[in-house]
Amino acid sequence: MADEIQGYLDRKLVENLDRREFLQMGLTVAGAAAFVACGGSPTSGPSGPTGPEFKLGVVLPYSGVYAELGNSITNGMRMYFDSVGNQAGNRKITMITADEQVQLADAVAATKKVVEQDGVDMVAGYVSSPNAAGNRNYLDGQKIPTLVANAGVNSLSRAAKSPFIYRTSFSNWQPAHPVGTYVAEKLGKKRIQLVYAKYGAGLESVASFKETFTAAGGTIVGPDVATPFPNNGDQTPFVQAIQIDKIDGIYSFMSGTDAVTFLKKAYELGTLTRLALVSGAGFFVEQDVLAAITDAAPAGAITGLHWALTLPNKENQDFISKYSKKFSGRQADVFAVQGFDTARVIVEALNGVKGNTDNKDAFMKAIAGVSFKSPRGDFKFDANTNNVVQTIYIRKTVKDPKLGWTNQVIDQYPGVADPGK
Amino acid sequence: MARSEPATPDRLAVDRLTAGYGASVAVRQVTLRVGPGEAVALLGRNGAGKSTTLMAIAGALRPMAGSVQIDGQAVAGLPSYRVARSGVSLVPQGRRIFATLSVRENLTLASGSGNLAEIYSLFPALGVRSAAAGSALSGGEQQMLAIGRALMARPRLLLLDEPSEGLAPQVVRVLGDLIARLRHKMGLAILIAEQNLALAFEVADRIYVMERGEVVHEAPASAFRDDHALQKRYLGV
Amino acid sequence: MIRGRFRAAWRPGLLAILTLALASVPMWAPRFWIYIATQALIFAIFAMSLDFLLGYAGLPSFGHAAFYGVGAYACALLALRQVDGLIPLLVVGAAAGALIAAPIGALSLRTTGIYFLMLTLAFGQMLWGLAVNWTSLTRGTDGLIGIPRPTLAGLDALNISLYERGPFFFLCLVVAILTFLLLEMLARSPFGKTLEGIRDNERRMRALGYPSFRYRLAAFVIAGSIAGIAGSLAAMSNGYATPDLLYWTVSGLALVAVVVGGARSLIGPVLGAFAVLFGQLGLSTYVPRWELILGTLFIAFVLFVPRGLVGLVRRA
Amino acid sequence: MTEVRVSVAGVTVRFGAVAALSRVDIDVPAGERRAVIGPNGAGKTTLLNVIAGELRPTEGLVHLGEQDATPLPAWRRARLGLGRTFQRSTLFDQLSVAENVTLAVRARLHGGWRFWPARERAVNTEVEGRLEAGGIAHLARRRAAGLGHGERRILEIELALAAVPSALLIDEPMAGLSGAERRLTLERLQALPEDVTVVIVEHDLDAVFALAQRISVLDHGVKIADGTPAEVRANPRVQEVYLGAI
Amino acid sequence: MFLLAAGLSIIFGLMNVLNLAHGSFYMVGAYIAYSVVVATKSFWLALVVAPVLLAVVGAALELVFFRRVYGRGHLAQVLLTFGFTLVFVDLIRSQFGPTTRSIPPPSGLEGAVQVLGATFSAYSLFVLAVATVVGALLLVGWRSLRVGAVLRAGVEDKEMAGLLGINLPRVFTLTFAFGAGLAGLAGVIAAPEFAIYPGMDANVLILALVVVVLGGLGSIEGALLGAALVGLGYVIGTSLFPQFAIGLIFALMAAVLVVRPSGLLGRRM
Repeated sequence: MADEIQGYLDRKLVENLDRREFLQMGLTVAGAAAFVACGGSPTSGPSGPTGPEFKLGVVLPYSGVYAELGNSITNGMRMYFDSVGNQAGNRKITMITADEQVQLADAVAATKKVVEQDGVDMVAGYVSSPNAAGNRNYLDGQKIPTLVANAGVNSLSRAAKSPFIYRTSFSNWQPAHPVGTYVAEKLGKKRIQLVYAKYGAGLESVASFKETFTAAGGTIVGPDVATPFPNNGDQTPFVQAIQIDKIDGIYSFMSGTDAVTFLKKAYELGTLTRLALVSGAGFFVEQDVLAAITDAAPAGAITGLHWALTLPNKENQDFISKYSKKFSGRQADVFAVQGFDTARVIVEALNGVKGNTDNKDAFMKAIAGVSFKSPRGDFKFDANTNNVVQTIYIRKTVKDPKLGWTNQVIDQYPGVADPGK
Repeated sequence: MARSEPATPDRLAVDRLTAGYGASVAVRQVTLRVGPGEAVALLGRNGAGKSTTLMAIAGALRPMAGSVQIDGQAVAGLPSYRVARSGVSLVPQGRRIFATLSVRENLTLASGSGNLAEIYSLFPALGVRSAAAGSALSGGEQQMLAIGRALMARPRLLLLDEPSEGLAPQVVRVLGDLIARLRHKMGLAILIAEQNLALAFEVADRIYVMERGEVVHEAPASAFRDDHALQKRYLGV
Repeated sequence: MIRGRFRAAWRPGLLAILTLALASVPMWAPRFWIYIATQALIFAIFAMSLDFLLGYAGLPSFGHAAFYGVGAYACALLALRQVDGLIPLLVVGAAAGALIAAPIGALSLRTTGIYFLMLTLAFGQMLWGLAVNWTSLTRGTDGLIGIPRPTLAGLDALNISLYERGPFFFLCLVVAILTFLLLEMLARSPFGKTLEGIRDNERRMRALGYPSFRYRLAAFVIAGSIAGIAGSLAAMSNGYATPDLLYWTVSGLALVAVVVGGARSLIGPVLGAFAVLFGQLGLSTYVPRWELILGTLFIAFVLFVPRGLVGLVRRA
Repeated sequence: MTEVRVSVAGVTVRFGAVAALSRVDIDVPAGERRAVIGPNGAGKTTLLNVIAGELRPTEGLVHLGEQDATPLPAWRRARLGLGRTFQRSTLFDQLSVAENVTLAVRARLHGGWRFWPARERAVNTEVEGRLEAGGIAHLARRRAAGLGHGERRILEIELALAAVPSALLIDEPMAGLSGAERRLTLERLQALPEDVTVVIVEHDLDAVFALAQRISVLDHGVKIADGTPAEVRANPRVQEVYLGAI
Repeated sequence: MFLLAAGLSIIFGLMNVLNLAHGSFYMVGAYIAYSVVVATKSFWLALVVAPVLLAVVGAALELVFFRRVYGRGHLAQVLLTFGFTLVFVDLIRSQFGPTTRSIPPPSGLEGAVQVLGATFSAYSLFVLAVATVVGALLLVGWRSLRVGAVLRAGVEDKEMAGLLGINLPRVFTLTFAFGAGLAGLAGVIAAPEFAIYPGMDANVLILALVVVVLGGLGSIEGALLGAALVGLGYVIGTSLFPQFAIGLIFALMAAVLVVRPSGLLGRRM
């Protein structure tokens, strides 16, 4: 089995230069996994770490609709681990990836595989919220230190909080929350219609927006435009359901393919140009969407997110250029940042406990105490929610002469923490 | 060609043909021949294997053993369209008109070089109804259409499977005349499977009798017509 | 003494080997593989119920996941309301499956062949849509999570919990064996033979005086209730019920398992379920390009193993 | 077993523009052996399908005994005691010969729902007896799909007989049979109990005259004669369209 | 949608092959369109290239694979073609990555148009026009060309068609190629309208199957009618229950099949 995998990967490596970086990582990972499975012990260089190997189970989607997110997060992690020589606390760090895919059943199998088959010390990953939530009880029950690197479902910071699960990405509540205030107070737009993909993340995001927006005197104009998730059909009727004449703008939560088809259709129908304001959670116009729709992009859209490609701080500029160099010209995205920060939390916590992860409470405490300057700004955990506390940036979609369509930071709300209930 | 005689080969020569459906053998070791311009009738009861024999000759069934030659050219085992292109046309049992196609489409479907006007002159009724759907024709018209369709390929050998089935006696008589005319006018060789003895005798020069998948008797049509004892024995009439 | 004798004697042997092999799994297999084997067993129960429909009654249902999913939801809803007890949870799954299968069957059975396939698919997808949209009951795409496993009175005393993987595996094994025996008995019973008669020649059966529709409907409901039991087990095993369980791909995967294993054998689907699940989970957790490999395997399978895994054994 | 009269009154069946049967009246009193003859395509099989309930007549009524059976589905009519054979053998191809007959025997017991060991034993015994009587005991374990033509025809009839019908429709039982098989089949049919009503469609006139008490003649969907064998033989119209065609 | 269904219907009805890979042809068509547009900026070139390429692929697959499973029943075909869908989706992903792509509508068809007071995007109208034209052409060809007659004859009675000297294996190959080409065309046409991503195949396949079954197998008219009904059902469905328009379509199909078990214009099979 090991040889076959190795052989397969070797072939693919030669065949496909575009994917070289990812596969190189896969190579070491799968190779190491196979090696361990065969009962060998990892060799380490003369100057390498001498402690036992630290195995990190990475459960992310590498196939299905979220595969791109999985790749970005993995790249970000890889980048940070490489930068510290793949070791921390005198332990060599090995990533063991497993395909989260789309459905919960597969994510559960992937989680169990890394925990039980590979005996990992820690798990990181989960793009989709149901998958993170669906694995929560298992990880909590098995006391597996876990970092959620994307899934934003609020409950993980609230009712379903676990002492063993921390989140490095965001809660759905976070990016939306300041947007409500900003739109109502700073922009003075008081009549907003909600447009969202009807699933957990969409509902939580608009609820969070509504909270601050109405508190600041705004009115939600009904009815909501709720698209099926995912929406594989025509977006026209949903675009046409936007009541341009009665509103000052929309707040929107969609991402990926849904955002692409929606924005394209809104552009073609002229709705975008006639809307005074497009606002939303940042995913609506993140770099992946903007790259796909190019000139159908909603110029001047106001969105909230915990990162932006154009953030001027040094950490970010550094990250972006190195990322692009390392992964053959790929542009960094918010998911890569989340992966990068996740890896950094792990390294710093490992250093903090000097590589001793046997005492799980101490290790978790070390994780909770990690804070640093991330490409997205100040990063720290909230003891109350086990969720990241971070700056939410208000961004404006513009066409940059150098970067093409992107989001420019126009305001920021530092230290946004999920309320925890 | 295996034959050493220089004489023109038979139009159709079937040698020890065995065929059937799935695992069950319906026709066993059938040997028969039809000369150029000859009309031969295949008699026998329901289930004797007449249709199977014709289908196997036409290539709709793959023979399990034996050979089929058309003008000395082996065709056994070829797909039906190749057999058809070598000059064999089958008018199948039940006619199998394409019900959703018009009369004209039914006729022009065959890949042969036949002439539509010629068919319409043979069967004026078809000309009149050329735009009608196949399903709208009466039984007699359908039979005409089936024969006309077969003739469109300008065959050298015409296989007719129970053409009289379901037709009124008058129509059967017309059919008999028609087949006789076709034969003489176009120089067709004909192999006809029939239960209607009157039609068979009117058309055929020779007859073969089949029973339980085998050819059990061969005779000139005239001899068999007069031998009622034989008829009774083989056909139960 | 006449029934079923023309089938070769390979069956009992294969069965015994399979049972022993499965029963020994918790003793030697790593924990993860016990989990996979448990999933495969549950899937095998589901596939067997489909084989009963497909192989014996000749009904290619493409919406069978509906009953599986409904069973899972029924079990989940009950368990989340603090109903504890294995039997009630399994029974509610079976009942839910049967209850849904009855009207769907009554309507779908008006058609045959590919139309039946599409109609069952349609009903399956409608139920899936219901599971997604009836958020007050099902919590939509997030699904019901945190479903407890039942405690067993007798076992509790022995300090055995179904939360342990071994005991739960054995539970599934027992249910699978019971399912197999039940379906096997049904298949060999007059009822099963009647179904086969209807499959082969409905016209004849009607001429003999069999109300073919009722038999088919009965088969459909039985298969639905067993799928519901499989769904219950799945809900207990995973601790969640999501709309994914009802999605047509699950029905498709079960059909694949039946075809890969060999229809009309009841053992075939079990082998098929293991092959498909190990193929999918095994490949996807180890190899990046697993879909390509799995697809190629399917293609090769159709071309080179036309009669299913059981066909291989039969020939040997 | 109750005696069942079979009658059709004014039955017309149209397929599109073609009338397969036009206003056919045939009344077969209980216990009578009736043959229906006519050239190919005369509508004989259509008539049987109408009686059996596979085809709804465009017009007309079907009675079984005193009951109007016109609206009943085929299986209901079967439960009134009506059995039939098919022109083209329609067996249960995937099942063994014994299983085929078993299904027919059980049909009489109204159901394959229940499973009683005692009854199963009785069924099995009966099946064995029937296979023996039909001369196909040696085929018991063979799959029906693998049978030869003659064997299929015989099994076809055994299936109908196994249901012990009080009225039996038989469609061309002799087609394609060898002499020995014909004799056997004829004996099986002649051995039917006196009170069984029989409607038989057959081309083999020897068999028809050996079996039938009365004969109805169809031509182009129209009944052109009805009478004793002697009457029918003497009927000039019948001679013209059918016998006289020779 | 109609184009796809027509291709599927021809393949399905005539050849009695249940081809799940049909959606993959559509997806590949869209990706070819993407590649061609990125390389040459010409949508119109893609419109020609993709169907041709896919017809070739379809013919090759028919010759090498599908030919062997005729007569093996639908389930073997389902498994085989399901295998192909997995292979195609993975090949596409390895070539193009999992990201969503899109291409702009060809120049001249951007923007919106007012028709009868309602706003439509120009490209949507173009799609409608293409579908109508191709549908009309198909219908005309189906009804009045010899090829159409040959296909209909093949649907009705394969054996008889063979007896008339029609080379059915070749007709099958060409039919399959044509069906695949239509799917490719549908892919190209859909590319600017919808997003291009691995997985777009499965979404459209189910709908196409519904269209085919709704209309009745093996009938171009049926596919046309089915497509119209599904389209209409979808629009009505979106306005009634925006969350579950697809459910309405399935309900529609179920209702039709319950009343007419062979589809609206289908024959009994």
